[in-house]
Amino acid sequence: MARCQGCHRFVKEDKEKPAVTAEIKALLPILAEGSVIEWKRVHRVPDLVYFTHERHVLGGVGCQECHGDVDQMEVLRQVSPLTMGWCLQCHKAKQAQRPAELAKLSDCLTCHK
Amino acid sequence: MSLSFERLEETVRATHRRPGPGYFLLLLLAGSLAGFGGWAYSLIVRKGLYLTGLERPGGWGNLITDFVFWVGIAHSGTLISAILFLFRAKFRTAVYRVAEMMTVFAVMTAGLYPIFHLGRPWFAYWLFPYPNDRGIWVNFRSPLIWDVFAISTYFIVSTVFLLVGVAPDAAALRDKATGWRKKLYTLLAFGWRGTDEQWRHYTRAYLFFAAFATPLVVSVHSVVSWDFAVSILPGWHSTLFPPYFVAGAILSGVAMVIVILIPLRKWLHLEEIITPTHLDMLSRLVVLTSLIVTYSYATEIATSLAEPVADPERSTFVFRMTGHYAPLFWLMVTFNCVGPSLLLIGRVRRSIRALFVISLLVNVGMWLERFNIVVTSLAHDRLPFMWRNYSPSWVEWAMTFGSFGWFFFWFLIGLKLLPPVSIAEMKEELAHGAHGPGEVAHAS
Amino acid sequence: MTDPSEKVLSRRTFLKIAGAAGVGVTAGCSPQAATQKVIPFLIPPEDIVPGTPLYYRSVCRECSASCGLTARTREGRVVKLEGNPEDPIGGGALCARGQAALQGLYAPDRFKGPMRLGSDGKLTPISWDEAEDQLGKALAAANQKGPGAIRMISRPEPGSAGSLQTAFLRAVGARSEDRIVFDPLDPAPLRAAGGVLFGRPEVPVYDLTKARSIVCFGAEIVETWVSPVEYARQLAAGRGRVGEERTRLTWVGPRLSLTGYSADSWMRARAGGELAVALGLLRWLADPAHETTNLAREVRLLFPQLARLDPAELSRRADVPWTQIELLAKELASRRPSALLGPGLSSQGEDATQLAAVVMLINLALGNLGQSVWYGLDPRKDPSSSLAEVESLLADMSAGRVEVLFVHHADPVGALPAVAGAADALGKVPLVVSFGGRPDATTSHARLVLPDHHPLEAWGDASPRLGVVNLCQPAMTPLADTRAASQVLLEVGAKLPSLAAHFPWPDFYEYTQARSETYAMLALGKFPDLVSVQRDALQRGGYYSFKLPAPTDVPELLAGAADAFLRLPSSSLRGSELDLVIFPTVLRGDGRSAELPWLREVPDTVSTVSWSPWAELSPTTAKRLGVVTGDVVAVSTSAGKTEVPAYVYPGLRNDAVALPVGFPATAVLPAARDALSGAFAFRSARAAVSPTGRRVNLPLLEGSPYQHGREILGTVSAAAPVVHRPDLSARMYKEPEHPLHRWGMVIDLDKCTGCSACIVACFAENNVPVMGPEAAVKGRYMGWIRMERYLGEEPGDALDVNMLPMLCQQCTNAPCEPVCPVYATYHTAEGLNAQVYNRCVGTRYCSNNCPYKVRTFNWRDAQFAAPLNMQLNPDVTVRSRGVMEKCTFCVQRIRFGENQARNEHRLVRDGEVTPACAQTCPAKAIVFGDLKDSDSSVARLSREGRGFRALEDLNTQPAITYLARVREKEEQ
Amino acid sequence: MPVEQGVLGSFSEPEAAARAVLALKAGGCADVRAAMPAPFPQVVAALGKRRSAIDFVTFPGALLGLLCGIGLTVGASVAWPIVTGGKPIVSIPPFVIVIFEVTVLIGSLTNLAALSLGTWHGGRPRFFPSQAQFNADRIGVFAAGADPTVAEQILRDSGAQEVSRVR
Repeated sequence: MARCQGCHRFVKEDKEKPAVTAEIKALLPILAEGSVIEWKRVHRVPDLVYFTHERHVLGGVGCQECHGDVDQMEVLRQVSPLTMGWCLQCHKAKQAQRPAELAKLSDCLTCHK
Repeated sequence: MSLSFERLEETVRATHRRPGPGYFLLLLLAGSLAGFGGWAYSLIVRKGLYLTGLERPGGWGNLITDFVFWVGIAHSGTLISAILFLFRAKFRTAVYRVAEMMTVFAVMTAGLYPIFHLGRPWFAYWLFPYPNDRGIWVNFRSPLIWDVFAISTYFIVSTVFLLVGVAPDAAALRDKATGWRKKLYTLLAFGWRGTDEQWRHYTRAYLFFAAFATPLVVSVHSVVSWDFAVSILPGWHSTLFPPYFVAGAILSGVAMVIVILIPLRKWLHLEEIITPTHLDMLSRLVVLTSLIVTYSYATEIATSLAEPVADPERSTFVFRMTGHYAPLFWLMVTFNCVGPSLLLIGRVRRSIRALFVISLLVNVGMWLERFNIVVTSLAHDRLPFMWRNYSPSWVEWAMTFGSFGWFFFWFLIGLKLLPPVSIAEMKEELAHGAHGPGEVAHAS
Repeated sequence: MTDPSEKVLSRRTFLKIAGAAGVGVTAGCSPQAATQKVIPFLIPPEDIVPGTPLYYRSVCRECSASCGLTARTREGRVVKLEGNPEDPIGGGALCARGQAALQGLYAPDRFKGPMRLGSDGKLTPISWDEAEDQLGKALAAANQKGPGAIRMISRPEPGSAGSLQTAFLRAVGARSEDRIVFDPLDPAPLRAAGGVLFGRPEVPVYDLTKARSIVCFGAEIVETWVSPVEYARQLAAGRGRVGEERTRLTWVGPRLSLTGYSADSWMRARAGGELAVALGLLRWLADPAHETTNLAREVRLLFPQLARLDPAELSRRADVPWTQIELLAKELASRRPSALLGPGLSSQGEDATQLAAVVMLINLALGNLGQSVWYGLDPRKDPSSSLAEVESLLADMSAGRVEVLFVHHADPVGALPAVAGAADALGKVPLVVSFGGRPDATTSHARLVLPDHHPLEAWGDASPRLGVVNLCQPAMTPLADTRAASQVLLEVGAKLPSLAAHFPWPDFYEYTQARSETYAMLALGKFPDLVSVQRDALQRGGYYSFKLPAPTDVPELLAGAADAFLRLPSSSLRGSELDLVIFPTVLRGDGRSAELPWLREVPDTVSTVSWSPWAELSPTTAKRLGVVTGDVVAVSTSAGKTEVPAYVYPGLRNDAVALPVGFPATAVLPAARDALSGAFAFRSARAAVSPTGRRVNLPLLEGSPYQHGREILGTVSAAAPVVHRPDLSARMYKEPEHPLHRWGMVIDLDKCTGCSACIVACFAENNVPVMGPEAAVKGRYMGWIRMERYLGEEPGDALDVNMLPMLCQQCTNAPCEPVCPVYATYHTAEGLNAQVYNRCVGTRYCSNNCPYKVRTFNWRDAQFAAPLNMQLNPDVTVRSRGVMEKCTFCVQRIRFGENQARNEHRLVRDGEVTPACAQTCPAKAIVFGDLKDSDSSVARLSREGRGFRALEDLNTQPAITYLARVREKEEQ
Repeated sequence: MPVEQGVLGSFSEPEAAARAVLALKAGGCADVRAAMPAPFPQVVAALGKRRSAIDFVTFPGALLGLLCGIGLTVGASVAWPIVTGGKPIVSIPPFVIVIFEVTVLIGSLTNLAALSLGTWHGGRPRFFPSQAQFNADRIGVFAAGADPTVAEQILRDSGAQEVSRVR
């Protein structure tokens, strides 16, 4: 939040999307008074899944691959099912490229500990 | 002809007459017993398995014992109807229908336990191989999966076997029945008209059913025995188990048939059809299987005692015979070995009362046998530090007795819907004697 | 004034965020669809990255050893404690109590804020200002009453807190003796003996790595004696090898304690006979006839007095054959240097100082001083007061001479024998102020409760030894409205106009900082600028300049000092009664944290009892009384009577009954004391034991204590240095592939002391649930590691006790795997036996088929009463009801290590990954690593001749190799 | 099903019915049909029909079951190879058990299907004047398309309780 405002505070208003600008403006006072914002949670994997963005980002998985074209969304929504099958088809595909090295991609303990 | 066709049909139809209060009392008793068991189980579902007496090392107890017991009971039916059919054993005709009904309901009972004893029964469907999003299947190396296949196959096949046998009788009943019974028997008769064409296929198909069912009977309890034999637990890990279990299953099954038939023939006035000769034959079967079981006990104990003193195998059997559970062991020996051997004496065998008591005790003994195998072995594993004795909680007992309630509930209902003896086959026997359906001199 | 820990370190701010870490702590069941709110950081603290751990160094305050520790925090909450490798005392390890300190932080019964005892006799919350005002007024009033009206009873505070307390008391007009330092397990006799013999009233520092033979006269070095982690480490350093080089340990005492389990021989002296044994040894060694080489001159001169002692009488008193004493003496004469330790709690009687002195004289005689025994390292900070002083305080209290009594983490009511009457005395004091964080027997008498921070929330420092200052810094913001006790003193001081001058420091943090300058001076001599030095010290965990002095620096025996000690005290008459032996246990310690769930859940290694006290009786005695384990027996002494369930234990003399320290022992102990040191005499009473006829289900883990000839554990000796192992060359299937790693473990049974630290560490790391006593009785203990304790087959004679830490063996041919119908357990490419909790349906077949019985089943949903749930490790799933669970070699730590390695584009280095158990093992008996890398330490050790695997003949091919215990046959 | 014309005789004794059947055949009546409460061997023999061809359905059914069993076990194990207990991914002995069960299951279900098809409407769309008693205590013999007078005579002679013409 603070990080975002670091820029947003100063960028010039976006003439095409006044609504967005208004939204952003509305956030400024909140930051000032330091009260909390309750964001609605959109993406969620069950607690029995161990997920880190780190490995996926370092593994060269683009944000859009899972989160969709967030930059195009007026309101954020979940585009991918986030089911085990969905995770696996990507994992298996990646694993097929370098089977020996990426053996763990189809190991249960990679996501379930 | 000792007994005319009409007389026969009359006697059978008589069994379907509106039952007296006694019947409904029994039904109520059975139903409420089952209900109580069900409620006890609901506690486990809601609160967890800590309500049982299970612990570490005793991961299995009453529930698995019941499971094995009921699978055992389920054996006699198909044995009598299929194997004896192939062996052309005459005495089968009068009794096999009851036995088959017993089989079906016993499997219905047994089949519940694999689900009951799960920690997370709501995931029981994971035990079936079905294509799923996660792309993960079942482990076909696990004896529990063999169970799933064996039990479900056995259930389906023996049900089909039962209904196919019923079809011609249903036709016979249909034609004189009225109201909902007419509807029911029309359904069960499956468009049966008794033409030579139908009989032509029927007799052949029946032979095949028998042929399929026979190895199935042997396989099912072998599979159940492998639940234990395949493990490495002293007292479980034994190549003797399959034959030993099958024999035991037949023993308990036939004993159960006797226990049920004796009151039944009185109550339904089937004395003319189910004669003392039949009971005599069955009791011989009991003696035979009891001897096999006795032999198995002896072999097990002898081989284990041949081991050096420190050997876990030996230790486990010594524990069985002298340890915390010893009384149960000796009761088991008395009921399964000593009791039936009395039937070698003709007088005892022919005394209905004696036969009834002995058979009843055999059933108790067989339950104890399974308890002995399951519990004592677990209680006495390889690391003495982890020895611990299991004792069932009231919840487990409730579910054990509940299972009897459940079984007899269905059985009582079944009696009033299905003909308790095969009319067609009886007629055939009456008309000619020697033959069962299928065994017919064909022109071709 | 706000609490310094918030002011100074906002980054420790605990964040109330709903799962922003994105890692779960709920059950391994199907996902919940409920929409959630997320409250991310408005302004992210610079150090906290959700999902990554953050470490702070601090100090463990569970006993006076004060080991340094490292607190691992996640999202601002401490989730695990580990030893601080830079601290010379703990050396990177923590004991069971140290590991459990974490639960003290999250204990649900912690006081939430200051409270006053209302007229209705209930504690009612008040504000800090009220509390401090009331206290200030009371002090001012009491001040008028003259000296002795204001008293304090405190646990040892060898650091800022202690000095501040002293300063404060002086400021409010109290005398120095008005501050009682209360430490039930304080080794006062050692100080006294040192004082008399050498004019050095100090606790000597031992270096057991130098000692080739160690003799413990009831000194429980594994349990609680002085510095257990350090001494367990040093003992183990001399173990794990065959032959002369291996340290021999002899245990002298009526009961085979946990320390005794590590011993090579047990001299079963009767209770109180330790002194006779010690004198016997000294006499033999000093005897010119035996020509003991280079015997200390001053000891040789003592022979005339020693000669007056009749060996026969000595051996009669000890009830040990003289030949045995001779044998030990010969061993000591030849194996130099050695270390003789004592007394310990179980041998601390009315003659404790004499025993300590004689033992020290033997050390002197053998030239151990300056080799394995050192004086001059005791910082002499806050030595505990004698029982006499405590009793005089109690007397003053009873007499109404005490107006205000501060109770600072001391529990006299709980720790002193009931006959001391601490409870009544407290009742007589108008204002009892307790700084206790959690309810205990003493705090329940407080009029004013001012809950102190948990050490993990507070600033502080402790100097257990010269050259060692462990710093205590907050690892997270306080959970409740608590306030550092020292802070309160400062604030009250500042409030009193008369005293304000004495307290220039704005808060306790400044106070410690001010002192740290002197620490830095001592540690570094000169240094550039204080700030960087302080930061560095905080990161390292303290100021360390500890080194052993030069061997020349050994104390001189004062002339005639020894004489008084060289005769046997008049023998106590022996009736039909039994000697009452009080022994400490690792898990209970001095009792200050004995109520924590982990410490109650984990079974005691010796008795395997959890959640209950027990009275040990030898099989013979038990038979005589007609009791078996679980029967309740009545134990009565001159001081009182109590009823305890019996545990039949072959490791106890027939003429003794043994009770663990604390309740109910306190109910039967007389308030006897050692004349010279004034230390409390635990070994002073004789007890009559009788069956009550009642019986209880004693929560017992052990099934059978014997191996029944199954040879589960191999042992080796110099003669036969290799364990016999079955030939498993025949293979039915080809070994599964392990392309990258094959994780494995080696456990050295010759080093393992059975101290249970690994077990508690495992509870903490893996969210292992505590199931309570009912579950324990039913055999539903959930610990992933259990200490299997096997006694020698034939009870009575020299028990060779074997301990087998049993955890999942991660078999290559795991019997548990093929029987699972749903693939919930399988063999990973890294050689782990995986358990997928969310796939498990709970058939329990795997557990049945596991020959090691190391799989535990969740019979019911585990309870983590708030705020205990804050401790849960977010990297590990909390298992739901109906699921099987077991050790995974801390797969989350393995993955963490592999992740680091991947980020640096390399493979995991040897020693980079350590499971919680291996990390905390004081004896370093557990080694973990990659078996594929043939020169990793684990691979090398697993090739040792002592190596064997549990139930190897089953061909399960475990990944754990045990190194056999070394047993030299005692040459007769 | 069209009503065919012919003569129906009902017997109480299997032997009588058998005699009638043989007589009718001898009398040049090609198509003799029977209905009875049980497959009385004498009658069946007299009719001398081929043995049922149900074998040719059931046996392939069992084979299909076998293949399904193999496909299921092997396929599922290879789809996601998971090592358990150091045993091979495709471990034959355990699979055999499952394969056997599947074989029996599918085998007997095909058998059932074959039976129901074969006996539908009395087996092959052939007319038989239905009378309840043929399921109870009488044996019906139906001479289809035969010369009524002759047939009637033959039936009477061979001891039919009652004889009726169907048209």
